[in-house]
Amino acid sequence: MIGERTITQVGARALAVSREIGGITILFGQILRALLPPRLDGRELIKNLHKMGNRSVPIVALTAFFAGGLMVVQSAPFVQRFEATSLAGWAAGYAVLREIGPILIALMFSGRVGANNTAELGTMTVTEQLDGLRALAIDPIQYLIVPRVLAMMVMLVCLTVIGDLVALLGAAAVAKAVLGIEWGIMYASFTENLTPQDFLHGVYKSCAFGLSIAVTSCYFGVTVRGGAVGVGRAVNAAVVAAAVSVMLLDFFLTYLDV
Amino acid sequence: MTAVRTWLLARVTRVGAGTIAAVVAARDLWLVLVGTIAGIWRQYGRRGAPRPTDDLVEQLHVIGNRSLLFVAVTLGFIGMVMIYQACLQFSRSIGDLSQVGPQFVRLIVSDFGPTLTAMMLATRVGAGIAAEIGSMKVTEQVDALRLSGVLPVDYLLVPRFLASLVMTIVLSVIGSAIMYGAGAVTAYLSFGVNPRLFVDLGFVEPRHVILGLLKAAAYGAAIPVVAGSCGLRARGSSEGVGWATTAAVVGSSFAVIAIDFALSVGALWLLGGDL
Amino acid sequence: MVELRGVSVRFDATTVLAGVDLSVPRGARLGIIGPAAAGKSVLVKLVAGLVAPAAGRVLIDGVDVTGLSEERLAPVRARIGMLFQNYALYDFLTVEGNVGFPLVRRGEAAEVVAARVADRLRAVGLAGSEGKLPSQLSGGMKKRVGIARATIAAPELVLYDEPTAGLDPVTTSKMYDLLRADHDRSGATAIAVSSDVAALCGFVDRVVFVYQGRAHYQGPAAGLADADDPVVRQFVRGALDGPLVG
Amino acid sequence: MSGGDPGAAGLVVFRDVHKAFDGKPVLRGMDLAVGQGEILFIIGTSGVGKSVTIKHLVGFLRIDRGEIWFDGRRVDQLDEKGFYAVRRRVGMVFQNATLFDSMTLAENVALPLRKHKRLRPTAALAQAMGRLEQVYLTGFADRYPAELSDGMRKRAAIARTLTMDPEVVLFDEPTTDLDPVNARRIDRLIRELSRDLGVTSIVVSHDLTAIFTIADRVAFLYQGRVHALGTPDELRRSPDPVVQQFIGGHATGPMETPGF
Repeated sequence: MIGERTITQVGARALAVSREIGGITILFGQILRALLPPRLDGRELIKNLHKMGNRSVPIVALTAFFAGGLMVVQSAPFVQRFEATSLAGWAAGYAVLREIGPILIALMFSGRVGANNTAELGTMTVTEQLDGLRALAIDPIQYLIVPRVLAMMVMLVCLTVIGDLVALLGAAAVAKAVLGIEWGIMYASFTENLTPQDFLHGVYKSCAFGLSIAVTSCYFGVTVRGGAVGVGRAVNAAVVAAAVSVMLLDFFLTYLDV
Repeated sequence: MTAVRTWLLARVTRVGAGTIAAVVAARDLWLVLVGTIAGIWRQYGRRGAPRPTDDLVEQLHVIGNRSLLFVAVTLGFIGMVMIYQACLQFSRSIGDLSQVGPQFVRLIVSDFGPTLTAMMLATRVGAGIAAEIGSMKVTEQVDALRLSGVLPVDYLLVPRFLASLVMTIVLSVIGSAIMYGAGAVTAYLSFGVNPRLFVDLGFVEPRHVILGLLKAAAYGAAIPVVAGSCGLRARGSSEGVGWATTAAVVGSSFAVIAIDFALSVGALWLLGGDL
Repeated sequence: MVELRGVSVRFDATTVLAGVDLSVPRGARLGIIGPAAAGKSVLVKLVAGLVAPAAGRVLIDGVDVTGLSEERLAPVRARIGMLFQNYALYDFLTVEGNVGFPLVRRGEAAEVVAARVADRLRAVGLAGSEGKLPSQLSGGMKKRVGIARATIAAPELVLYDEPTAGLDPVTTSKMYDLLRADHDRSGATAIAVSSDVAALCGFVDRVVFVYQGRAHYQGPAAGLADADDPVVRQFVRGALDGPLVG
Repeated sequence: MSGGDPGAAGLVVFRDVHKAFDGKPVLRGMDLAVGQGEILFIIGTSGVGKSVTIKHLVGFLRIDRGEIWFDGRRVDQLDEKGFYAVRRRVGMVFQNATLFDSMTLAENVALPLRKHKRLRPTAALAQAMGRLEQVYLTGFADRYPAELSDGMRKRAAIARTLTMDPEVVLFDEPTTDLDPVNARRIDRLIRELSRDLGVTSIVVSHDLTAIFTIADRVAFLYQGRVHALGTPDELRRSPDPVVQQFIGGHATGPMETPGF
């Protein structure tokens, strides 16, 4: 039995979600408008590029290494059963470059950089630093948000490229350690089976992931209410929204691509 | 020369500081894990001890029921995408799509289902636990608990730990099923693979199921411990809570990947090609 | 009742307190004043065992409580109540749940708890707010709920960390009226930290001036503006010129 | 409505301002005019709408009904962009200073110079140092806000606001929760702004010492309206029991205290 209360709850939830989607869309529009004419605060951009990029290289590299290795482990039964060592390189490279790599790296990036960005903006919001900017007649969107969004897009693409290389390295290392496949064979397997399209597919996805992570994390940051508790909740909401949007975008981009 | 030396010194100092921080974090994790297990014993092991069943039920609801939709949506979409990509590749290289379903379900059961579910829970549940406990820490609510003679780990972490352990397993099963179902629909609609061919559990052996459940249990235990220790380490005010929540997302996501890697390699080593 | 002997506290590399000696007899009301970040809040948290000293001893009723485990501290803490600076109300519990929490965790019967909660809420003038959540209360109301929770278990010692921060003069003096009435009735020892020196001195009978990590000055609360210590005099009067650093 | 030009009545004019939050009225027909160069204190109990009042002037909150005039122009109907012009002339110092955590004091103060006066970073920093000197913070230019006391942060925030050469500065509880010495330091600064730079100050406060030391006029806000208005001496002599209770800080009296 579905009670009246359940329906009310579902309705309220749906309303809340659509309000948030609407808010994110509006923020996206404001960001686009702030880019015309492009008056960028160069200092903020460089600072954010440095901070966001540098900080996430280790965690992204580790994630990518494990992801590459895992794919080899998962394909091991095939490889051993059919003695198709060349398949190992293909499976690893393919899964890593096109799907697992970009998604896992985007999720880690959302946790490391996106969440951090939400926390930072959220803290600025609850301590009225954003109003402080407005009181100085400085537009927070132009000054704070736009550089962050650009930095996050650029950095996720860079990190995905780095991550792809590390993941292939991880795949080769695990193949050598677990399956005893020589480096050379793996390398040959990669070059034979992987096309630039596989690589590009992952990279252009990561561009879209970066944009959606950036906009959602900024949105939840600037809409924080209610002090320290609010900041925690906002970060939580931001990573959840980023995960959903990454999965949805992945779905649509995969179908559009072919 | 001096420039090089200063640079080197700075590097070494940074590595040293990083190592110390890592050791402190590891010690905290260990203490929280031990404390939680001791807390379970204190509350559920001894006869006559107060058992906060209300808290446990509430956490089961928060961690389980409230994550259901999120897990279902994300795993459904990723299932569709993975099958689409796999079918595309199989049709290009081998041309035989009958093997996609049976192989895919083996992978879901032993790895993708629990791992991707846990990755999602690491963001939702991990961040949630850290945000809650972290904001209680910085608003002195944890101190108020201590002053009332309540151990924060017992009161805050034990119910979340138990709930996460149970619910990660349950959600992994549900998530796997949804992923498989979504994959079957995609294979049928996009590549015309007969669902009867696709839904074939022939390759799934009990050991795959055991491995999957084992992984789910390990993730379910790791997420609240990582997130809880981050929350309890929060200091300052809102930026402290932000830090704790961020650290929890990264820490618990990474824990999932590391555990997955360790258990997968371990299983492969134990079982060889039969994994 | 409370005695600190050469207590030092360090957070990471910064020394907050460096050798504080302090003695509070039973039934006394002590005020702690001093410049911002002088370690006033840390001092009350030391007494409650919430902060561990790097050196020195904390004695409560002659018993050394330094370095006791949380479980061993519990019986000591059962005799202490504390109003936290940010109220520290449990945001997931109602006013009733918050006030009754210390009793519930001690396993008191529900009727006893309910009766005590009603009694305490009446005493702080909040009867009828039992079902509200902390987020629905004003700052002054939260502080009073905090006081009700701190005093529900009839503590022998109550610690107040900034009981009037952010309140206007009228509300401030209402708050101290309430504390005065409460302590006159219960006879409990009080230690209060506040940056509103004038208002605080109407409640406490002695003050400690914490300055540069030490208990720089101790004396009666009355006539503080004419104290023989020049730093205290400058601080209390709010004079711009003088020996006070920071 | 009434005839005549409301802007003539003062530099800043609030006329019949109403504001409610979630259906709960806070301001109920507030009228207030602030003259050029004066230090006007808005006082009253917590939750009476003091901060709300000044936030309307710079567009952080929107009034429900009424008019707000600044320098002969009506501002309450402006959009966010229109308010940027007002904010260049009306500075605001927030209760918790709102310095940017990631910048040193000097960088904080230099930010508006870089953004509005298009100064090069080095020139902006040099000017910022001058402003910091004005608020007695010369030695702390390279510190981060987290390393300083509340009082210092508030002074730095005042310096940052001054870089815009504002005609009006709004202070939201500038001395609340500061120790007596730091509170008097802020008082001295506000006085100097008015005396040396001719700045109009609107100060929201319930610090009685500050009111009786530096205020030119005091507006006592009660029940959503300006209940009493006059110089500190006039207020002290006021026969009104509510005013007497507030400025005496008495616990008992006819006054309603929604914040308690």
